[in-house]
Amino acid sequence: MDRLRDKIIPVTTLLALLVVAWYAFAVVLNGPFQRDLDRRAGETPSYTEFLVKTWSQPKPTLPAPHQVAQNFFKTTFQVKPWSARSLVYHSWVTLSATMVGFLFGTVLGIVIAVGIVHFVALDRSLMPWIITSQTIPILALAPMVIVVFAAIGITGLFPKALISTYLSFFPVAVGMVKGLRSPEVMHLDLMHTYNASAAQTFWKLRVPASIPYLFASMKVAVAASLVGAIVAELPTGAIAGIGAKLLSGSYYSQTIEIWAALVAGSLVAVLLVALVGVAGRITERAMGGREA
Amino acid sequence: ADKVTLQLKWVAQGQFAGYFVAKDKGFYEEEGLDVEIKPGGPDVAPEQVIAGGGADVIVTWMAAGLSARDKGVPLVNIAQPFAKSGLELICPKDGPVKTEADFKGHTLGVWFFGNEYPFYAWMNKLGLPTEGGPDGVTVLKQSFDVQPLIQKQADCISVMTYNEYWQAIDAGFKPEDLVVFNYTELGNDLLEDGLYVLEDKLKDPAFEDKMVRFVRASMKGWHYAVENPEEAAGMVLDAGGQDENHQKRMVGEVAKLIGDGKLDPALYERTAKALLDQKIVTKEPEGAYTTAITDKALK
Amino acid sequence: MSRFGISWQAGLALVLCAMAAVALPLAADAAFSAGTTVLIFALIVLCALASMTVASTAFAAAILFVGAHGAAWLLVSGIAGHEGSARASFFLLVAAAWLLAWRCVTELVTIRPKNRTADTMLRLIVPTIFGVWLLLLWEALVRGFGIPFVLLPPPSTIAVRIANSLPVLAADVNQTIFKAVLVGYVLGCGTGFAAAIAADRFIFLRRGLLPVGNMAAALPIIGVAPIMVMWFGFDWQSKAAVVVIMTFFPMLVNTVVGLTASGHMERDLMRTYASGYWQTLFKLRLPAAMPFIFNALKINSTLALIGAIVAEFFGTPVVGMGFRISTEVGRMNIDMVWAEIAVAAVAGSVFYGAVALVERAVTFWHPSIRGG
Amino acid sequence: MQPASQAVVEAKKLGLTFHTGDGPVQALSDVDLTINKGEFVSFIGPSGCGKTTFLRVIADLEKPTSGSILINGMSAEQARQARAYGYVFQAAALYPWRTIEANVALPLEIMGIAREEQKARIKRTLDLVNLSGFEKKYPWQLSGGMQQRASIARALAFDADLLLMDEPFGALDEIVRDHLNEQLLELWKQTNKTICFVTHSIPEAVYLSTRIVVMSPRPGRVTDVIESTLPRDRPLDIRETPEFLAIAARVRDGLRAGHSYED
Amino acid sequence: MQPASQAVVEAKKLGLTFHTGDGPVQALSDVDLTINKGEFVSFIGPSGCGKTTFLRVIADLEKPTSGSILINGMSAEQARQARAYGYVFQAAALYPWRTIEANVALPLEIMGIAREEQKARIKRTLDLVNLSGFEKKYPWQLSGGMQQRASIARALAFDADLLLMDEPFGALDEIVRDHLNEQLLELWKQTNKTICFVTHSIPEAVYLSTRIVVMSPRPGRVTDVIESTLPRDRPLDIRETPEFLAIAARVRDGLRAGHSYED
Ligand SMILES: Nc1ncnc2c1ncn2[C@@H]1O[C@H](COP(=O)(O)OP(=O)(O)OP(=O)(O)O)[C@@H](O)[C@H]1O
Ligand SMILES: Nc1ncnc2c1ncn2[C@@H]1O[C@H](COP(=O)(O)OP(=O)(O)OP(=O)(O)O)[C@@H](O)[C@H]1O
Ligand SMILES: [Mg+2]
Ligand SMILES: [Mg+2]
Repeated sequence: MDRLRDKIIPVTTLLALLVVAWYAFAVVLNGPFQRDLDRRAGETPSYTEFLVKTWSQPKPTLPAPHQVAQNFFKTTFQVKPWSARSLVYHSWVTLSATMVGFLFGTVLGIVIAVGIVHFVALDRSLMPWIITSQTIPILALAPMVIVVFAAIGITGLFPKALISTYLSFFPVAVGMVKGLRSPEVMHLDLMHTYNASAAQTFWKLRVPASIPYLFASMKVAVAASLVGAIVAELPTGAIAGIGAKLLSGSYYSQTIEIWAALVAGSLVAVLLVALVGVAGRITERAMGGREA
Repeated sequence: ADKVTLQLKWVAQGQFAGYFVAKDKGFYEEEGLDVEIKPGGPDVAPEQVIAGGGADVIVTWMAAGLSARDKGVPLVNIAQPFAKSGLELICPKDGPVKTEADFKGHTLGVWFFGNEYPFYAWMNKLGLPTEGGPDGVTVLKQSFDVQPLIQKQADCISVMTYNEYWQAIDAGFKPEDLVVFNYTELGNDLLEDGLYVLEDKLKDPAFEDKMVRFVRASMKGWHYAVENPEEAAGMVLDAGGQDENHQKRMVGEVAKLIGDGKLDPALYERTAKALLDQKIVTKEPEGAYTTAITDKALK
Repeated sequence: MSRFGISWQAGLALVLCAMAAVALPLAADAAFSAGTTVLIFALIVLCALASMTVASTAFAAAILFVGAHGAAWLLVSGIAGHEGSARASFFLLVAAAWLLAWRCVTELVTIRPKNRTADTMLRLIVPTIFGVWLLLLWEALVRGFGIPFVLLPPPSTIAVRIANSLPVLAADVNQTIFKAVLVGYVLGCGTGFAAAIAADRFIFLRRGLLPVGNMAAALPIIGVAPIMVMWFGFDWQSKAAVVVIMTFFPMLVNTVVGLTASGHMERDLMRTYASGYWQTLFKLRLPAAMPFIFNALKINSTLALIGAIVAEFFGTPVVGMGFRISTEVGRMNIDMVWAEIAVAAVAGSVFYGAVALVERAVTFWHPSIRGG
Repeated sequence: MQPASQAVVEAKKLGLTFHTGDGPVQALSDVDLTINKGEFVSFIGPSGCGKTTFLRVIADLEKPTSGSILINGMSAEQARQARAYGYVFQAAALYPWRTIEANVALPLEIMGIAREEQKARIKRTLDLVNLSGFEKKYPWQLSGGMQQRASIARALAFDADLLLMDEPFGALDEIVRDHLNEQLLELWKQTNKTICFVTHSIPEAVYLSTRIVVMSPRPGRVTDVIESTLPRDRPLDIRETPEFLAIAARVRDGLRAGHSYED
Repeated sequence: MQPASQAVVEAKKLGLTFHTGDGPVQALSDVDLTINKGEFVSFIGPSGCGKTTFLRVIADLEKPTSGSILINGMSAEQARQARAYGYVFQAAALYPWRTIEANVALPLEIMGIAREEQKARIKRTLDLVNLSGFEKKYPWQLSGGMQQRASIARALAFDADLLLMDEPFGALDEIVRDHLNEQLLELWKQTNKTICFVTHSIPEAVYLSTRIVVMSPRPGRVTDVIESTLPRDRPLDIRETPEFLAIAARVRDGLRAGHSYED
């Protein structure tokens, strides 16, 4: 896999640059408060002392990378992975809801797209409302959804996955409507001359033609799904999951913990998007795809 | 055992130590109760949860409770563990605000989501408009931490004595660096954490009896927590609380606010009046509390 | 031709009517007079029968339209004030009326009007009927089952609330949409696009930026919003920053994919002209990428709105749609919450519609627009 | 007039106008034409005169805006639904995600033909167009002419009674073209198919057809219909006979009349 | 051998192998060919013999896997960057979002030619291919032949010294073809361009060329190079002269030799 090796250098370079910028930002953002502190304490630290101080505040505005890394390392590797203090545990909780939600969302999105492409009545009546559905601020509804489900005794994975589904079906639906309608007119005409049924045209022409659109939308959808799962974890009382970590971190201004959780969330996201990407590439290769 | 579901106003923390203790130490069990404690969060309105049938009893602030009652959720206060208010407004000493007279033209951080009523009542009393401008104050909807103070986005921010105040201290402010406006000391306090149930359920004697036992056990838990803050903090942590030191301190601070559990009618009147003045409730609330439960429970 | 004969919707509606007749009365208390009850039954049964016998599609649709909505109107207005008293019969009739409306829509979409205005009208009527029924069902269920209004208010009270709070809503829309959303959307889509071009231009960046972009995309708003408030202050700028972050990634991904969408021969053609990178980009690859780019613009138009509103759940001045939603939940003014949601939905749909219109104009050549 | 049972294609006063952004384009006007079972009819005419459009109307891919068309006595739509014809497009229109083999198999899959039979037909038709050995290649791995041949194989595998072919041999060299011309004639004689064939080559049209329809553009219409007097059996060297050359000359004259540039 | 300054295309032992999923395909092998300035060279051969591939190598669209190629004494890449040639593809390759006019304008825009000049050239070349009146149409609104003509116009508007044309007249009828053949010859005589021309029509190849390269497939190679003895001035009826027919016969023989089916 030299493709992988090709990636490592650029990614690390870019990350290194980010880290440097991050340290600089940490000074800029933590600086004013540190100065206030020093002034109240009547100290006048040297320049280097000041730098080090801005990078080692217990509750900094922007924690320095090494602070986040330490916390991340501690909560990932130095505690049992299934304990409530472990980021692995929280990531897993979120990941499972994300995957279930993403699965439902993708299926739902495809089903809706198929309906819209095949039935004029659906195209005309459903599409505007699907769009409307996405303009409803989900975080406003999430608590109500969770409350309603909790009232009828459903808690845990399912309500969270539902929110994920809600966020992730839309990109898939929009992308697939486009993709399923993307075949060349001549290719459709060909099917027409065979008097192919709608199902045959669908499977033999529309589906293969929509594959690039599907995977592009699925990448967006899986990220949206993760956001959904995290958002849905907030009103459940901050018990488990990356969302819960973020929330409890923010109650106590534990910025370092917040950032560690953010890093965990991002890693999960990268993992998911990469998985979708690999699946996409495999599919394309299997379809005789030509190098772009 | 009889099942009771308690919906908290916020996440598991020292603020609710009494209930966790009562559950952990088996006080509920002794009363024949099986209590489930549901933590809340920033977007969970306990009033909504109880209206939806998701809880039997909730912890909320009187102002929010009365407001919900006005909107058609017939909540009734059955006990008031918090006798005093923990709400404060703090400002850095080197900032522009030192006394109430300095508020004019400055930005004040306030919590919303049902926690804003005491602030508006206070400003009402001071005669300060809250729409900004040089003669009024600019209100900032504040997050549940002390960042606005650190970032200097607000000149003063809201804190709870038992929680965010200590975050400010942790962040490097010393007590002498801060100007503190304590709502209780200024006589502006509105009733905070109380226990509320739905009025029609209370008509059922079996439910009433359940609540009597619940309140009794809960207050027992509170008294235990007040006496053993360290141990109580441990139980909070077991229930999902975060940050050990912080929880210990919180239980200690909360202990200072706990009363005998009975509602003080004078405070109730003040709360009701403040809400009426601000037109948060449209009509004088009636039957919004009962002393029947505490009378039976706490002899 | 095949117009005559039993449509399953109308048939089923008749069956439901029969069941409803057995299960009378409609409500436990005196919500419906005998006259109203008879009228409702008559409307549904007669329209269902008539729709199966008249010859013209348009006429049948009109009859169904009147029957379905007349009956629904009587049912919903009758139950108002008697919440929670509805019995099975009530819901059966609601379902029957809904089936007629469904039938009405299926009839309507088969009409191919000759002139343009009639066609546009039809295109508007169909989704409107769908939406009206969404609201009617909501109203009927909430009132019929007597769901507490603090959990879910019926659309009618939301409408009243909207009418009564126009100035507040206007101020919120101004704060959230005209400042945070628009600025954030333009910046987010712009930077996403620029990043995609940069990634396309420099292999090094493409390999590095995409994975890092993925990470940024997943930064959940909940975590980002407070940080943005720290960095950009509590006014709309921080919300715009959140919107930028949310809209960046979809734009990046779609543009990168879109840039590979041009055909091989088309690209070879450009090579034969020794066309420079930028020329190939502007003359071939960007036009070919447009369907993908618009895909992102459309997805982002809704994401931007969600992002801005959610970001306002954190530090804000006391105005804005997100602020209003979170505070009014705390105050148990759920109807106000829904009023804001309704306004958000309308604004979002208009936004999306505008983008879709531009898309039609720009990618007129794409098979999906040309017809396929 | 022939008895209706014999007429495979019957166009009456057929007209078709496209509405484009800058005004209407009359692609066909007043086309009257009857094609009987077993005929081999070639269409020839300047580019843009409506040959493709006429084939598309027969195939129910365009709806005429005036006049009527009947296929086997049915409407064009019914005929399409009865899978009455095979169509070779002017461009190859192969699906890029299918191998050559799978492209040829496409119509067979759609008609639900058994696997074994599919395999046999694919082999036979690919042999016919001389593409054996390329079964597993993807379209973009073939040359232009090979793609066109694959698309011919696809239409032949279909095996319908009516074949509509739009410049099928345009991208092929003379030798292959001769070869395929012979093969096509052979097939036609054996199976008694009806074939509508668009071409630009006058010799090809004369060699293959029983009737040659000459069209002219703006608006597209039929200007001449030439009956061939050649026998059914046609060796390649019939193309040098005076009879053949006479017909070819007549076609050329008809064609030239429809053109605007005469020097 | 000619002096190097004269050679426009110089291929030495050129070979190209494609690597596909199921093994390598040798598209070109051991091609030695020098084309001098002002020559008109036609390539003819069975489909799949590597004609397109050879043109693509000249155009620097494929890299040879062995041997070398020089264009105007430069490498193929340098020549491409110097915009040494115009290319007409086997398929039209028009951009669907541009009108015909704008499609023809494309190379001119890229080369930064002034607006006025662009307009003049577009008008001239569209007239040449008889497409005036269709300037504002989109490609999908044109017939196949018209699209092909638009793509020829695009290459001619470019006005490079070397023209690479891959079956440009494949989709055109005889009359238009004759007309365009004459026009192309005229252009060539006047401008002294060098033209590489792929065709399947033997008469066309003979009529146009100063040299005819016959190729054969598997692996693609040059089997015969025929110098034309026809004069530079060629009226259309030169095609009936014995000299012409003799050359045509030789080409046909060469072509037939490369084919597998002889009956
Ligand atoms: N989809 C369309 N929209 C608008 N005009 C069209 C469309 N299709 C074809 N035309 C026009 O109709 C006329 C006839 O086109 P048609 O494709 O039938 O020509 P043709 O005889 O097949 O030509 P060729 O030999 O070049 O393929 C042309 O003038 C063309 O511009
Ligand atoms: N991209 C490719 N990948 C693999 N094989 C290819 C590719 N392009 C062409 N070939 C193969 O190379 C050989 C020569 O192809 P080329 O396109 O040069 O033929 P041609 O002489 O132009 O034929 P035609 O007259 O049919 O256009 C063919 O066998 C073809 O299958
Ligand atoms: Mg055509
Ligand atoms: Mg070729």
